[in-house]
Amino acid sequence: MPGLDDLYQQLILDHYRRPRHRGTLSEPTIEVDQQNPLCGDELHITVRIVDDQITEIAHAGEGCSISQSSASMMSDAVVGHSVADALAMIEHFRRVMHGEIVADETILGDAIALEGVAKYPVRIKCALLSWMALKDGLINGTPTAQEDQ
Amino acid sequence: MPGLDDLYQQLILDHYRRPRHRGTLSEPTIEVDQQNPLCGDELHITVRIVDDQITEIAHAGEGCSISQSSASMMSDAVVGHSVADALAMIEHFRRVMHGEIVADETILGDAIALEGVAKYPVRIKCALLSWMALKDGLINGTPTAQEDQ
Amino acid sequence: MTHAALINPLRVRQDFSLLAPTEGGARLVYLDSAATSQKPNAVLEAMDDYYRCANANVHRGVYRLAQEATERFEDGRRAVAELVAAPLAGTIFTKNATEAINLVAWAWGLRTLRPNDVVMVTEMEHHSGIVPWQIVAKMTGAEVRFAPITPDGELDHEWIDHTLASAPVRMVSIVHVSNVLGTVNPVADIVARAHAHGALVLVDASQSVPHMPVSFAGIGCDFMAFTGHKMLGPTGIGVLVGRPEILDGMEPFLGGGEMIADVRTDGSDWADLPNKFEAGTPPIAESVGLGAACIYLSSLGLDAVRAHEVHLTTYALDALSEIDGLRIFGPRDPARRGGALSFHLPDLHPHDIAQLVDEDNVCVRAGHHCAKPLMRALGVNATARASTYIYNDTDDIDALVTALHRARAYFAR
Amino acid sequence: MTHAALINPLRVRQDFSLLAPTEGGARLVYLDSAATSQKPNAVLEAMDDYYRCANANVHRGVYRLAQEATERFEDGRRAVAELVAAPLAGTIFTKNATEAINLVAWAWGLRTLRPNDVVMVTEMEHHSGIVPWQIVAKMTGAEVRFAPITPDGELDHEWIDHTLASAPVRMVSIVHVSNVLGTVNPVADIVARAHAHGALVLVDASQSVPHMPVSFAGIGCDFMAFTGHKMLGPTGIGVLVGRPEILDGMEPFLGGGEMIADVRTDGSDWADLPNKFEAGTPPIAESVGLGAACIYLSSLGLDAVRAHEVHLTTYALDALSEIDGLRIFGPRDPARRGGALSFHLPDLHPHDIAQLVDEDNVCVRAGHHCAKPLMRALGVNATARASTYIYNDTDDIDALVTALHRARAYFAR
Ligand SMILES: Cc1ncc(COP(=O)(O)O)c(C=O)c1O
Ligand SMILES: Cc1ncc(COP(=O)(O)O)c(C=O)c1O
Repeated sequence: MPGLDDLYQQLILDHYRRPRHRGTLSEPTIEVDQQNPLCGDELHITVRIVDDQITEIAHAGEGCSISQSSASMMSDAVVGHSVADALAMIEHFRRVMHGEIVADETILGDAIALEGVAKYPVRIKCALLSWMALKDGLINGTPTAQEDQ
Repeated sequence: MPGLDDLYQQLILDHYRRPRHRGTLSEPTIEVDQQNPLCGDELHITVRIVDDQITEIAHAGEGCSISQSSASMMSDAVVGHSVADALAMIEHFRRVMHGEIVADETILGDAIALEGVAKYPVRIKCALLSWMALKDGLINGTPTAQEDQ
Repeated sequence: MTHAALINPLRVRQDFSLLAPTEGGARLVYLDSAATSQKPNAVLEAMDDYYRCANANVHRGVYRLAQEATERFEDGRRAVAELVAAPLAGTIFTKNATEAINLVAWAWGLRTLRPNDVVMVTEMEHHSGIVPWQIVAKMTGAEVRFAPITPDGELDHEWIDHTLASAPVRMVSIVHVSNVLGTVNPVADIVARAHAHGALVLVDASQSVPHMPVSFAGIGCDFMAFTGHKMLGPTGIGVLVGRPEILDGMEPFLGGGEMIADVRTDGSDWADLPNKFEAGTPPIAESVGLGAACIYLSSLGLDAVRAHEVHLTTYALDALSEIDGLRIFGPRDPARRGGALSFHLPDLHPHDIAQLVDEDNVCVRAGHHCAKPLMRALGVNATARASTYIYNDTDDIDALVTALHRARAYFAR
Repeated sequence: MTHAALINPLRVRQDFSLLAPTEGGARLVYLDSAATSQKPNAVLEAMDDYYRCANANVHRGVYRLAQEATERFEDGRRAVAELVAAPLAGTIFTKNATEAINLVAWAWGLRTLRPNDVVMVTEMEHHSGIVPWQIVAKMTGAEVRFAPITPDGELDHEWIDHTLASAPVRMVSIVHVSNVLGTVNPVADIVARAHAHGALVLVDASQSVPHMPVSFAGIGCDFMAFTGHKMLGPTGIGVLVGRPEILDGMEPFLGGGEMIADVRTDGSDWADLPNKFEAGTPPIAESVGLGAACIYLSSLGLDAVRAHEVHLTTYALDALSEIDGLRIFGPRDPARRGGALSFHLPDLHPHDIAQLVDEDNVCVRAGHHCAKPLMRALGVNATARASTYIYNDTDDIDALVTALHRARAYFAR
C-alpha cells in the first residue's frame, strides 16, 4: 500500500510490535492517565524523576499502532533528559504534528518516523496522546481530559 | 387586479367599509376576546342570549378586511338564531374555509362571499377568527388562545 | 404496502452521485451508513429546487412565495408523519436526534422528575440517549440506571422487569436498534411493561426508521426520536414524535418566534402543537429534503429495505467469520439484528483497520461509536464497524473482506 | 478590507435564480430579506458539491472521505469566525439564532440566575430575545425588565443607565438592529456601560451581521447570536459566539454525541470548545453553505453592502413619505438605521397590503414580526414591512410605491 508507507513506516511497526519502556513503574514520581476521546484508547504513563532528570519512564494501556509506537518512541527520546529538555522535545513534536516545523532527528530520535502522521489529521491525536500526557504530568503532575491541540 | 377579485368581492369590501353589528354590548351574556396569532389583530365579541336565542351580537377591535367583514357577516348570519343553529353555521363555515364542502348561501347569507378565501391558506385564519371566537363563547363562555384549525 | 420487488443495489446506486464509479472504474465502498447515509439525487434536487424556486420564510407570509414555501415545508412534515404512522400535531422538527431526546429531558424531565425518581436507560444507548438524562438527573436529584446487556448483546429483560417493579421508574429511554451491536430491541413489548408500571417510554429510533418499517402507533411509545441524515435526508434536521396529549401538558423547551400565541412583557402564551416546540425559523429546506427522502424510502418499500439488510447481514456474518480470529459483537441471528456490524481483529487496532481498508476505498468506522458505557460492558476501548444500506451489495462485503486480509498482510510485512 | 466598488444589484441578481426575470419579463420584487434572504448560486453549489463529493459524518472518521467532510465543515466555521472577528473556539453552531439565545439562557441563566436578579431586554427585541429569558426567569425567580423605546424608535438610554445603576442586572440581552424599526443600537457603548455594572451582554446580531461590518471583538460583548438564513446561507444553522473564558466555565446545554470527553454510567466529562456546546451530528452541509455565504459577502465587502443599504433606505424613506397618510416607524436618519422599513397606511390593513402588492410580484411582510411587545409600545397590532438587501435596487422601491397606489385604488373601487 504505497499510499500508506509514509504513515506506517517500518520503524513505527517495529516499535508497535516491540514497544520499548512498556509497563508500569512502581512508586513513580509522576503518574498520568490520558484518554483519546476519538476512540476511547487509554494510556497510563509513569515517570521517575531524580534531581530534575527523567531517569525512568513506562507506558501501559491499549492503542492503535500510531499511539503505541509513539509512546514507545517518546519514552526512548525523553529518558535520561531533564524535565526542561523533555518539555522542549514535546513542544517540538507538537509543532511537527501540526505541520508548523520540520522534524529534527537530533531532537526526536526514532520519533522522526512519525512525521508522516501530520498528513492524517485524525491520527495526529493518536500520535500526540503520550506526549501530551507526559507534558501534563510534568507540568501538573495530573492528567487533563483533553490534549491541547 | 383580476387575480384577487375572487378574494376581495365587492360584498366583502362593503362589509369592511360599513360593518354591521359593530360595537360592544353592555351587559352581554357572553364576552369573548380572540387574537389572530398571525398578525396580532384582536377581536372583542359580545353576545346577548335570551331563551337560547342570540338576540344581539356585536364585534369590536381591529383587523384586516377579511377578518372585519367576516365578523360583520357572521353577526348578520347568527343573530336571531338559536345557539344550536349558530354552532351548526359555524361548523359549516369552518368546513367551507378548509375546502371540505361547498358553501350553502341559505346557511351563510352574505358570508358566502368569503368562499374565495379558502384558496388563500394564510387568510383562512382571518376569516375564521370571529366565528371561532363565537364558538368558544357559546361553548365555554370563555376564549381560547387559538382557533382550532 | 407490501413490495414484491427486492432492492437492486446496482439500480439504487445510480441515484447516488458519490457512489458512481470513477473513470478508472474504482468506486467507493461506503460501509458507514450507521454514521450517516449518502443522499439520493431526488433529495438534493428537492432542496435545490426549494431554494431556487420557493425560498421564503414560512408560516406568516401572506405573499404567494411564502405560501409555497410553507406548503413545501409542511409537506415534508406530512411525509415524515406518514412514514412512521405518527400524529401530525406530534411530529416536531429538531436539529437532530440528539436535540429530540434533549427536548424531552429538559421540557418534560427537568419539570417533572423529583429526587430519587429513576430514569432507565440501557448499556447499549448512544451517548445522546444517556447524557441528556445525566444532566437533567443532576439538576433534579433523579437517578439514571443502566439496564445491563447479556453476553450475546441482548438486553437483560429480567433486570428491566425487576427494576420496573421495584424502583420509581418514571422514564425508560431506550434504543430501538443499537448502532454498535445491531441488536433490535423488542420495544413494543418493553413499552407495554413500562406502561404497566406507570413509566413513560422514549424510543431512540435513529437506527431503525431508516432501515425497517417503524410505526409510532404500533410501538405505542410516548416519544420517538430519529435523525434526518441517517435516512437519506440532509443534515440539520431531526424528529421528535410525541403523543399530543403528553406534549400538550408539557411546558415548552426553546422559547422564541413561531412557538408563541402571544408575548407580553409580563409573560407569554404558547402556540398549538407542533409549533409550541419549534422555536425560531425551522429547518425549511431540510424538511423538504427529508420529505423527499421519506418518499424515496416508501417507493423502495421499507419491507424490501429491511429484507435487503437481512440478506446483506447474513452474507457479511458468514464472510467475516471466515477471517481468522475475527470477533463479531452482537446477536448472531441476522433476523434479530440491524445492519451495523462491529468487530475486532486481535492484531489490528480499529483505527489501523479503518485507515488501511480506506486505501482500498472501503469506508468503515473505528472508535467508541458514541457508546462508551457499551464499550466498557464489552470490555473493549473501540471497535471497527461496517454498516450497510440500500446501495450496498455482497460485492461490498467481499471488498471489505479482501481489504481486511490485505491490511493484515501489510502490517505483517 | 475596504472596497471601492459599490454593489451593483443587477450584477448581483445574476447569482440568484429566484430573482431572474421570467420569460414574460416580470421579475420578483423580493422585499422580505429581514425574514429570510435569497441564496446565491455559490451557496447552493457548495452544499450540493458537499453532498455529491464529500458527504460523511464528521470528527471521528478515519477514512479520507470523512476527513474531507470534516475539513469542509470546519472551513465553514473558520469563515464565520473570520467574518465577525470571533475566536474560533467560541464560534458555536446552533440551529438558528433562537437556539443560540436559548443556549445562553439555559446553560448560563438557569444555572446562574438567582431570585430577584434582573435580565434586561428591550421593547424592541424579537420574541427570540424575550421568551427564553421569560422561561428561565420563571424557573429561577429572576425578573425580566424591558428597556422602553422613545417615540422616535430609539432605546431610552437614561432608563438603561438608571436600571443598571439601581437594580441587580446580571444580563443585558439586546438587539443590534431592530427587525421592525431598523434602529441600529449603539451596542459597543451599551456593553461598556453594562460591564461597568458587572452585567454580561448578549447581542442579537441577526439583522446586523448580514448587512454591515460586525466585529465581536470590537463590540466587546460576551455573547453574540445570529442566523444563517438571513445572511445568504441555508436554513438549519445559526451561530452563537461566546467569550471562551465564559463558555469554559459554563455547564453544557444539550447532551449527547460530540460534546463529551468521556461518558461513564456514573457521569460524564465534557469536550473542549466549541464541541462542548454542539451535541449530536452538527449541521454539516449547512456549515459548508454558510461558509460560502460568508465568502460571498466578504467578496462584495460588508462596507459596500452597508453603503448600498443606506442608499436604498434613503431612497425608500423619501419615496414612501410621498404617499398620502403613510406612517413610517423608526428613526428617520438612514445612517442610523438598517434596511427594514415598517409602515402603516390608514385605510389598508397590513395583511391586505401584503396580499395586494403580491399581485404585482412585490413581496412584503405583514404582521407583528415576532415583536409583540414592540407592537404594543407602538400602539399597533401589526405593520407592513419592506426590507432590502444586496439584490434590490431603486426600481424595486418604485415597484413597491406603484403597487401601494394600485392597492389603494383597488380597495376604493
Ligand atoms: C432580530 C432577530 N432576532 C432573532 C431572530 C430569530 O432568527 P431565527 O428565526 O433564525 O432563529 C430574528 C429573525 O426572525 C430577528 O430578526
Ligand atoms: C442510536 C443513535 N441514537 C442517536 C444518534 C444521534 O443522532 P444525531 O447525531 O443525528 O443527533 C445516533 C447517531 O449517531 C444513533 O446511532
